[in-house]
Amino acid sequence: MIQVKHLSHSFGRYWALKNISFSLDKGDFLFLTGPSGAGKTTLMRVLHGSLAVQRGVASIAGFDLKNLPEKRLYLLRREVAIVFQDFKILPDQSVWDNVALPLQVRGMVSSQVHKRVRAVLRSLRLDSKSRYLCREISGGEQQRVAVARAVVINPKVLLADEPTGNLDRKLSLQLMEVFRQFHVHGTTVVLATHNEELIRSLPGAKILCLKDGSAVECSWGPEGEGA
Amino acid sequence: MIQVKHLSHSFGRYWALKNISFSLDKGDFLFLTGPSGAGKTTLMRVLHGSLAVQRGVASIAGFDLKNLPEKRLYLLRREVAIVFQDFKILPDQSVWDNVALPLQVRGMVSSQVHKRVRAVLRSLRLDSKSRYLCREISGGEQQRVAVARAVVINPKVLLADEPTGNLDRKLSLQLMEVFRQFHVHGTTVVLATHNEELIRSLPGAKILCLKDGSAVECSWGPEGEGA
Amino acid sequence: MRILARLLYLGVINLGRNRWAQFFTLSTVAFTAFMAGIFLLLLYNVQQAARSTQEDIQFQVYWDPAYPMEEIREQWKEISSWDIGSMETFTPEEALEDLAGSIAGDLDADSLAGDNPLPATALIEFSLQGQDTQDRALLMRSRLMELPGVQRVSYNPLQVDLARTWVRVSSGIFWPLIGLMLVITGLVVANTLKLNQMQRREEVEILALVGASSSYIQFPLLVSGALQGLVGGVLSLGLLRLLHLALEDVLYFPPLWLKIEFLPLSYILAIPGVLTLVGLLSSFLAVNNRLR
Amino acid sequence: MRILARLLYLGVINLGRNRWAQFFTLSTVAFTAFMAGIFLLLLYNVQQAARSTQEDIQFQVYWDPAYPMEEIREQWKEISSWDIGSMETFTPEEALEDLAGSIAGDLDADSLAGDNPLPATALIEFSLQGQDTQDRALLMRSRLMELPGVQRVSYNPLQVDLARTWVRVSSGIFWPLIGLMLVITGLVVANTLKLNQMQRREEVEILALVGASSSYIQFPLLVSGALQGLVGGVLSLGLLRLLHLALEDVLYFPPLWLKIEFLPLSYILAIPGVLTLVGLLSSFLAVNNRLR
Ligand SMILES: Nc1ncnc2c1ncn2[C@@H]1O[C@H](COP(=O)(O)OP(=O)(O)OP(=O)(O)O)[C@@H](O)[C@H]1O
Ligand SMILES: Nc1ncnc2c1ncn2[C@@H]1O[C@H](COP(=O)(O)OP(=O)(O)OP(=O)(O)O)[C@@H](O)[C@H]1O
Ligand SMILES: [Mg+2]
Ligand SMILES: [Mg+2]
Repeated sequence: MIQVKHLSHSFGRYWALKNISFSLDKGDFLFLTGPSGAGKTTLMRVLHGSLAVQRGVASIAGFDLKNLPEKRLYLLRREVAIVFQDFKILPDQSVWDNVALPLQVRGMVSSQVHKRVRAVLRSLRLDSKSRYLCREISGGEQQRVAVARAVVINPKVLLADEPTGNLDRKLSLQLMEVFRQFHVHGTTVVLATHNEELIRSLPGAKILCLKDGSAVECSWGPEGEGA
Repeated sequence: MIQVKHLSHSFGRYWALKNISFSLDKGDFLFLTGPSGAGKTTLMRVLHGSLAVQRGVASIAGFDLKNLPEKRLYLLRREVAIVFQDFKILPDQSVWDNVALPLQVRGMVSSQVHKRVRAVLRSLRLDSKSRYLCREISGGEQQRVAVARAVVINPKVLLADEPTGNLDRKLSLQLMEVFRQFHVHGTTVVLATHNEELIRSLPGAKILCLKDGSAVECSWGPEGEGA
Repeated sequence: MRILARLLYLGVINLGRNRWAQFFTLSTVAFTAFMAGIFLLLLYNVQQAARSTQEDIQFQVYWDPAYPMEEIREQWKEISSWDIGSMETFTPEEALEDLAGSIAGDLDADSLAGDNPLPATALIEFSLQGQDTQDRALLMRSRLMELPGVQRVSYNPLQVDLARTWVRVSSGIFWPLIGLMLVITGLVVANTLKLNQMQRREEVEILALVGASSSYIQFPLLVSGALQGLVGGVLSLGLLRLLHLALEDVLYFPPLWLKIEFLPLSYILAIPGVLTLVGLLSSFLAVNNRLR
Repeated sequence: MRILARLLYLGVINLGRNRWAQFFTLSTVAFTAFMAGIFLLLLYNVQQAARSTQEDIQFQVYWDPAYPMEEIREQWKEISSWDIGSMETFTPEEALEDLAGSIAGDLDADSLAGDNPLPATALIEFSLQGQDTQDRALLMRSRLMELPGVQRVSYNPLQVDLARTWVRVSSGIFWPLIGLMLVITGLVVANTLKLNQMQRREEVEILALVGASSSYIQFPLLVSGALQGLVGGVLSLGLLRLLHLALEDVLYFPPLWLKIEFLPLSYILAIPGVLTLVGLLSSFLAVNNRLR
């Protein structure tokens, strides 16, 4: 589902990713971890097609990222959903509208949209906030809106960049359970996090540790590395 | 340094804060915790003068928040610094410019500005990024810029809303050490966080647990509550 | 089909978002178009006036000062029954008064009255429209000359020359100026719309991130751009009409009798039409830039 | 003092941020001002032309067709040495040609040439400026009448009337239209600047959050608003001057000899001045709204 080989990425002279390789099958779960500035977000953005592949090879959900024309990028994004570290939700639209957006963009009929959005909002404990504008809700609520918008499309691949940074322990574990459900039902999940407890909560997952852009041994981890 | 009595705050019909009371002296350290949507950010914004006091009484650093005319609000903000949950840094300006901003606003001479900004950036491991634009740096780096901008003015009161959400464990503890230093040197610190490890790392601190806008017993905490 | 309807709908409700920016944009568009409209109205009326002058010829008829005034009045009555456009008559006294008035307001006309050197005159306007204009002009001239007591019949070379000049010049000024107006209006409107759409950068970016195709993103923006152009254009026409109503009669008194005409239908339709196109185009450019 | 310098500096470098928005704003301001400028130029020149017509009086002199042409030419030479504004002369042949041309291009003037009914004429313009205008006009008239062979001296009642009419009307149209232009330009410029400053909302908000006083926030915005108005005004003057250079001579040929004049210094200074004020004011309003 995801193949990355010898991937490197630089911003100007600064190399944010250096020679990263790994591969994931359908339904795999990968934790991406490492200190601040290690390159986790950069890797996510490459996988989502927001940053071009500069060196090496990467493919996701059957799309070759190196040779994907801009015009067809939206097809990739209908299969690969992402939770941004900075949410990237529309502050002046309601929670409901934000979550419904990816479905409407696909031309789904509104009764279907209704059903899906409702289910997702409930699973993330956002039902009571669905009419609020996104700038009116708390940081943790916004973060869950970002997650809801990603999972509502039932993606083949789910990329989640630090999705629990603003959540308390209980909500984090609930959210983890949501991701686990997708994983169990065949979605490939890549989750970038600093939260070691989260990583430990899913012993079967692969782990990729980054440091200064390179893949490294995970210093603390009891589990094995991603290959 | 901070007095809050019977403070309530509503957005429309929704009461985000209900009858909160506590008081802090110079150099006190308060952890604010509670589940997502409990009202932590709302309380912070009231203390920073961004939200008006609707019911009850609040004063901070000698300013009566209830009767502070808008024209004098900036005086309060020169004593009370805040780290926003969503950072509120200027994405199109450099790290350096963002951190220097509060000092320039005060009319400090540039040699002084230079010295202070440099020291703060170094203490937060941001020296190598000082020329980067804020939209070019990682989430954790942005969060530290927000912290740097708050502490650079050596505030009497430091409000920090979830300042470690995007930081790894090591950086979180380092940051906690920065806050502890300020606390030791007489700054009153209010820190909103979901991170229990952080709270345990400073046993002498007061703790205020919120839930649905009310102060509650801390369900897990070994320490006492703030009064 | 459902998607198309939805996109149209999005284009319309987009206008309801960020009302202030929308308001400022719309009023800028409307006022700029209004200004261009005033210009158009002005040029159009000058053009009209020149064209009608060009088609008329004026004969100035001078009677012998010694010829009895009663007879002259009889002749005036007769002439006015001829196939002419209009006639303005001056008795010697009227002419003197006029002269005195034109030289200075307080000239004592009475001191000259006894010995008035001015003749009776008539200014006859004669339309040159139709087929046999040349013959009719010459015929008219000789008929006037043959009236007893008429000393001279002069015509208006300078005025005719002016009109001809205007026509010669107007093709060199009228259309270029209108073109310039159009370009400026287009630039202003396009700029304003772009400034407005810059505020939607975030939205456009997020739409692309959640998998919207570029046509899904562009279409509503095009619709709102076109709508803004259209509404701005219609508003400007309304303003222009108000101005016209206020000014219509301001030149309608002797000796001008000039009614300011409103723009013809083709212009009226062209204003919102052009603005709609400009709106479409500028949105298109703005969005296209954004996506890259 | 150091703060003031810094604030001025900030106002200037603000213009360098978000270059595209700045560019669109500036060109909108410049083009709108340009359009208003064209309008002003037009009205100003019409006003000038009317004023000069009003101050001149034209005498049309008719010679006896039987009087020898050589003598008439002598008189023409003499008259042109008098204290008059200008003189245009027509021999009977020229007059006939002119008439033929004005009626239709292809009229056979030769067929009339043998029996030319037209007299020799001269059109004399005479300035009415100065103190003793009335006496001079009367004197001129009698001097012309006394020339041997002169049959009639007519004057231009209609034209004088037109000029007087224009002056009467222009106070009712000229200044109101200029006022309207000013208002529209002001609104457009203010709107555009506001649209531009909306993009800085975030920055303003953050400045307030880190303890900037309202004057610290407002001053640079005022400075950039004023600068934008000023630069836009100067640019529009440049455009206007280019247009003027292109059009200056377009009416400068017989019989008009009309040079389009550029705006006088006071107008030239007023355009950027007013725009600067508008920039200041709109920034002031925009910022004041923001802070509340
Ligand atoms: N657009 C950019 N231009 C220049 N440098 C960039 C840009 N984006 C990221 N970087 C740099 O690349 C490095 C990796 O950034 P990245 O966002 O991938 O880190 P991260 O692992 O997500 O960190 P965090 O945990 O703090 O979010 C950082 O040092 C950052 O400063
Ligand atoms: N401007 C607003 N309008 C309406 N409701 C609001 C507004 N701001 C906050 N709220 C609501 O008030 C409640 C408290 O919000 P607040 O941001 O204080 O929570 P929090 O404790 O900071 O949560 P988190 O840990 O998720 O950041 C939330 O339910 C939120 O939806
Ligand atoms: Mg990151
Ligand atoms: Mg919060």
